Amino acid sequence: MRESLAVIWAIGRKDLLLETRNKDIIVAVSAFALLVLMVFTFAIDINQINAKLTGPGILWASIAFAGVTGLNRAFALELEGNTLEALMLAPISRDLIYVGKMFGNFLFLTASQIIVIPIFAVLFNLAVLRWEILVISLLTTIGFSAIGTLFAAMSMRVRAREVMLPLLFLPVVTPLIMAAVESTSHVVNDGSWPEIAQWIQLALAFDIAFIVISAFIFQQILED
Amino acid sequence: MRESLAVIWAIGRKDLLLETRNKDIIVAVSAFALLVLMVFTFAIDINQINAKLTGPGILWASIAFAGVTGLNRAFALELEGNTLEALMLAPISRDLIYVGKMFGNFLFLTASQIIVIPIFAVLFNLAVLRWEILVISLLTTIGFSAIGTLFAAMSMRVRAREVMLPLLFLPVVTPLIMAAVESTSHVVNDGSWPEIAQWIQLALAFDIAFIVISAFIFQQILED
Amino acid sequence: MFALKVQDVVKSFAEVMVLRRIKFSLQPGEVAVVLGANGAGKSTLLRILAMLTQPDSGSIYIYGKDTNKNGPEARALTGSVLHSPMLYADMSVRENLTLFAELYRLKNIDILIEKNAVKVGIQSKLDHRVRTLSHGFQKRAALARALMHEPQLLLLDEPESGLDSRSVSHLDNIVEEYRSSGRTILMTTHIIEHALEISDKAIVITDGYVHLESTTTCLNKSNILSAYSHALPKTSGDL
Amino acid sequence: MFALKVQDVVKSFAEVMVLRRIKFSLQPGEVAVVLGANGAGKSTLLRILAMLTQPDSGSIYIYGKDTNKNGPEARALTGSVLHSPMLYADMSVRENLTLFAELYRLKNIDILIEKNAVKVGIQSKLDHRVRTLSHGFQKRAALARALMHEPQLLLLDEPESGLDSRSVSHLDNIVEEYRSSGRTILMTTHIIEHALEISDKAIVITDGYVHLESTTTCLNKSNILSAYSHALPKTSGDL
Amino acid sequence: MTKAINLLVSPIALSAVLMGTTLWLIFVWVPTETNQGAVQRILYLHVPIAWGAMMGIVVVSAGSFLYLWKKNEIWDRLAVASAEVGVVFGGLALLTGMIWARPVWAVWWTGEAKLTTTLILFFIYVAYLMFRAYFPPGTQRQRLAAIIAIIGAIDTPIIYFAANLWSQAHPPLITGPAADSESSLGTSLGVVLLASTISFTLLFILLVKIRYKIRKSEDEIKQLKQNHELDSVKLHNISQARGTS
Ligand code: HEM
Ligand SMILES: Nc1ncnc2c1ncn2[C@@H]1O[C@H](COP(=O)(O)OP(=O)(O)OP(=O)(O)O)[C@@H](O)[C@H]1O
Ligand SMILES: Nc1ncnc2c1ncn2[C@@H]1O[C@H](COP(=O)(O)OP(=O)(O)OP(=O)(O)O)[C@@H](O)[C@H]1O
Ligand SMILES: [Mg+2]
Ligand SMILES: [Mg+2]
Repeated sequence: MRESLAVIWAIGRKDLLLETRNKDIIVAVSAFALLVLMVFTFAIDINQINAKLTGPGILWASIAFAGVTGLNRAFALELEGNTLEALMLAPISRDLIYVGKMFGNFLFLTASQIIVIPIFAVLFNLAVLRWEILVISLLTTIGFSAIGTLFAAMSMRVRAREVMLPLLFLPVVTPLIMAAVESTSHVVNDGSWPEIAQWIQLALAFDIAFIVISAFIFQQILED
Repeated sequence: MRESLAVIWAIGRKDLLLETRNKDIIVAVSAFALLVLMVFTFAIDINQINAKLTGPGILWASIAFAGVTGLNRAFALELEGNTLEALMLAPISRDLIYVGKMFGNFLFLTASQIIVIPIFAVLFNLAVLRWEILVISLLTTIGFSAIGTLFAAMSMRVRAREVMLPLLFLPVVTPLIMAAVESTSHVVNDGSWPEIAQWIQLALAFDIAFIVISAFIFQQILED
Repeated sequence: MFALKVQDVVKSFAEVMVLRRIKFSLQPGEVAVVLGANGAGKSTLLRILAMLTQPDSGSIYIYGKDTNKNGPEARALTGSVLHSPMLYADMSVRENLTLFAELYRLKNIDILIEKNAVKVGIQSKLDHRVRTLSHGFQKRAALARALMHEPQLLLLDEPESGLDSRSVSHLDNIVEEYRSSGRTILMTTHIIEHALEISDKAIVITDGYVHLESTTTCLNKSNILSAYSHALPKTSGDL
Repeated sequence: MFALKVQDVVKSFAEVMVLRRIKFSLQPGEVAVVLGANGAGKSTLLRILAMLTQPDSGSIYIYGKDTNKNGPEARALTGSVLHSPMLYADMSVRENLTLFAELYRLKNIDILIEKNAVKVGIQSKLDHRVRTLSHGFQKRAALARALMHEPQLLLLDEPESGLDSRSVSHLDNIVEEYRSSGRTILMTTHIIEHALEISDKAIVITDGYVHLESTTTCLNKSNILSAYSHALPKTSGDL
Repeated sequence: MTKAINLLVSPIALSAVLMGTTLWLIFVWVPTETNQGAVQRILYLHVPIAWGAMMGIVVVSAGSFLYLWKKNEIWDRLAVASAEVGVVFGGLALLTGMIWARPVWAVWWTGEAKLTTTLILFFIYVAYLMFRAYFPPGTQRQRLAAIIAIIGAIDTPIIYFAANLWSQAHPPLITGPAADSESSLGTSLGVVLLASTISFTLLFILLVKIRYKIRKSEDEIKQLKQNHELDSVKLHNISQARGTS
């Protein structure tokens, strides 16, 4: 067990090291997410009335796209000088590689949200810095990294990688996105706790379901 | 001149060939754009009232993202087994390489819009299949491919390519996106021609400016 | 027990059948070289032995471990250097080696790294990013990566390509060390004379099967080259 | 007029100065080989000559054309095969060659392709996707790409690596053909004996200087190897 | 194994007859619905087709699961075949639905749960098939595709649940399906709906079987080619042995 943790940590840390090496990409991705926010604020002109209406949607859509981009990178890293094969040469069960990458992605997504959400709060001046949001964004991030890592790994050997990943990823995570959006908008509209809770429960159920599945099937993916 | 055209055509055709080789990625990218649309329809709930309000923004935001993804691919193609260097070995001025790639991207973006816009019309049931839209989408596409190709080429050497491109691209094309969004929403709200025209003029000016600039500076980029 | 036992390995890509019933085995301490014309299937075979590619059929035993059943154990016994260096371009050589040492759960890593760096002659570059290394130094780094966990079976795909004569002699020393310590090497190369010098056994692949398998003592370059030529009525597109 | 004239070329990456005042010239019809230990700067030099990398200073003339002033003409006279094959992995060899032929504005392309395919021995793979080719065949395809427009100056970076003995002899024929037809070749390699056989002139780079430049008639392997060793008191990290 | 599938599948003739009668029932026998008019007849196509689309993903995932478990080609073929049919049914469900929605809801599309679910389901089908098309051939492709299918199947109900919650959260301005389908028809609606559901289900099975057979023969051809090559090797080895002895 301790050994497995060591391996997971080694891979996850390596990802972070590389990311920071690559001109701290985390900043870049958050900047990207912010840009997406910007584009929307231009595209859909925000005023106090519809800020509450469209804000949450825009926030989570942006995070979702930033997420896809980040995931694509996480495996693009392994593709250059196909180092994933080097990982596969190591005498470790392939689940560990998965969990390691997932861990890396999780850290990555979290980092970018820590930057994006406060700025969103300012731009849309919505009070989203509350613990409910913390919970929901945590759940969303977990779900994203579980599914995302899985599909990113799958679509890696596909030639149209950049496109294949969102194509697999987005439909599957829609419940998660819905949950995030809805609970957020309940929060910003000071909805009652039960209203929020039902969505958080949904997200929770989704996460549990897919973490179980993915840990179970990742084995299948890597071996050629 | 004829020779230059031949070269441009050779490069553009090659891109298309490769795309179609990768099992018609155009379809994939359009599918992606549609997904983006879908994500928004969840994120921002569309009803008859705010369809006209948010619809155009969502449409063009989606196209912008699909565009970024496509551009990223266009140069990812050249990176694998760095074939761009092979192009640079050829005794052709480097502008031609640029125009060739731009041509390829243009075809690509156009193709995906041909698929996306009609479906948008249905999903949001807005009557956007009109010649004004044709004009504006043409102008937008030209602008996107001019700037996009330029920045894609620039960010290619950068390690965080996937992120760098949107970071450069989106801010610069914001005027174009605004023009597209505004004119589209004027169209769907049966705005008067002058209202639409002013935005189309903006887009036109933007395109001319950037085609000139980029053709001029592309030279600089490729040389190491 | 055999160090490596390959039984009826078959592999085909789409229409072309590349490996047809490959079958051979190596004793511990044996240094074998896989020869064959371009496109014979050498790299494919090595990738299969390294467990990066699944054969269509057939089975492989590494020191008695079935690669299908207990992959991890088999992988722990194997070290591979294939065509691509398989290193993270944006990490230093040292960081790369540290990472892989951790994945192999090795103890006192720093000493190990220094030791192997000397073996392959990359001490001077340990703290350079792999991206900035010349071709030959990347090759050396990859070799160091494969040696770190002192595998019982070493798989090398054209190891000498890109190496200058000094590091080729490094390589020869490593081969000698392996032979004397009773460990096993399977390598491919196109430099036949050199191969015959350093190896005990030559395996020539032609048309996807072992066309010649013999000790190198009684072989010379022309024997080998004659074995390269087709033995079967030429089939579809392969070779 | 010189086929190639290299004047005081200097190139440094970040802190390390890789090439310091490289200076030599080739006559038309000369076959020269650039030798040096790993990391000596051979590939860097070839990339500069191929106009893929800008030198920090110094100037290069290819058949009198200054590479800074009239790049396109200079590029038209040059053909290069560097470490990576530079081919589109998802197009067939034929499609690749056609594309580049068009970029070089060649006439009746199909015949050209057939001709060069035979020269490098890739006829059988012309319609295979490059991705599916073995290492050696990719190398051959790259060579064909560089030969198509019959360049006056051919730059080859370790051309024989990955080639089986049959295609090495193909390579030798090409070299011979170039020499006899008064065209020029500059190649790097690590197989010194072979290099001395096929080349007229050897240029050894050490510590970023041309440490030895001489006709190969009066050279043997040991001369070369001694020239590999440092000419200066060892400086920072560069070798 | 194939026997089991044969049992499942009844011959073309039966399905043709059934489909014929169904069409007759739909367009001749059943009276026009009063408050929607002729459009409403599309329900008899729409609902069974939508049901087919739903059934599809279940079959695909079941086949995929069995493939992962038993590692038997048969199940993979079944999965692909039903995915191919399923995507068509999904598309048609969307299409018929939208054709219907236009007159009765005055829009092509709403955020109603069933609609959303169908749409995403359709995307999942597309992703599944596209992945199979993109990925380099081999057993790995089948394994990964299977995983996608299973995930998709597990996801669909979650999506439906979420979409339901969601469309409650924002009640669409126009009533969704289920609105006024209680109508002047009474039992005859039920009869026709049942009939057409049966015949569409049959059609589904039939199409799957056809696609399945095509796949099967493709694989067999590949197998034959391989065996041929291997035999040529055997022959060679024998002849070599003779030569040496
Ligand atoms: C899984 C997908 C779907 C299923 C299972 C489904 C099922 C049904 C069913 C059973 C009805 C009969 C009325 C009721 O009992 O609810 C119905 C009605 C209807 N469906 Fe769907 N449907 C699906 C997708 C769609 C789609 C994609 C559309 C198009 C936008 C659509 C449009 C309609 C319309 C317009 C009605 C008539 C509602 C009314 O009577 O006012 N449906 N659907
Ligand atoms: N992914 C693939 N798809 C299709 N064919 C492939 C693939 N990989 C290899 N091949 C084919 O398999 C055959 C053997 O390839 P392999 O790389 O093993 O040859 P090799 O012996 O290593 O040749 P070389 O000496 O050139 O490295 C070649 O004919 C090649 O075309
Ligand atoms: N992009 C780069 N950044 C920093 N240093 C580099 C870069 N490219 C090359 N170098 C350094 O330049 C030196 C020469 O590299 P080069 O590839 O030219 O050597 P080489 O003679 O080709 O060696 P080899 O025989 O191994 O191919 C090496 O020390 C290398 O570390
Ligand atoms: Mg090989
Ligand atoms: Mg080099």
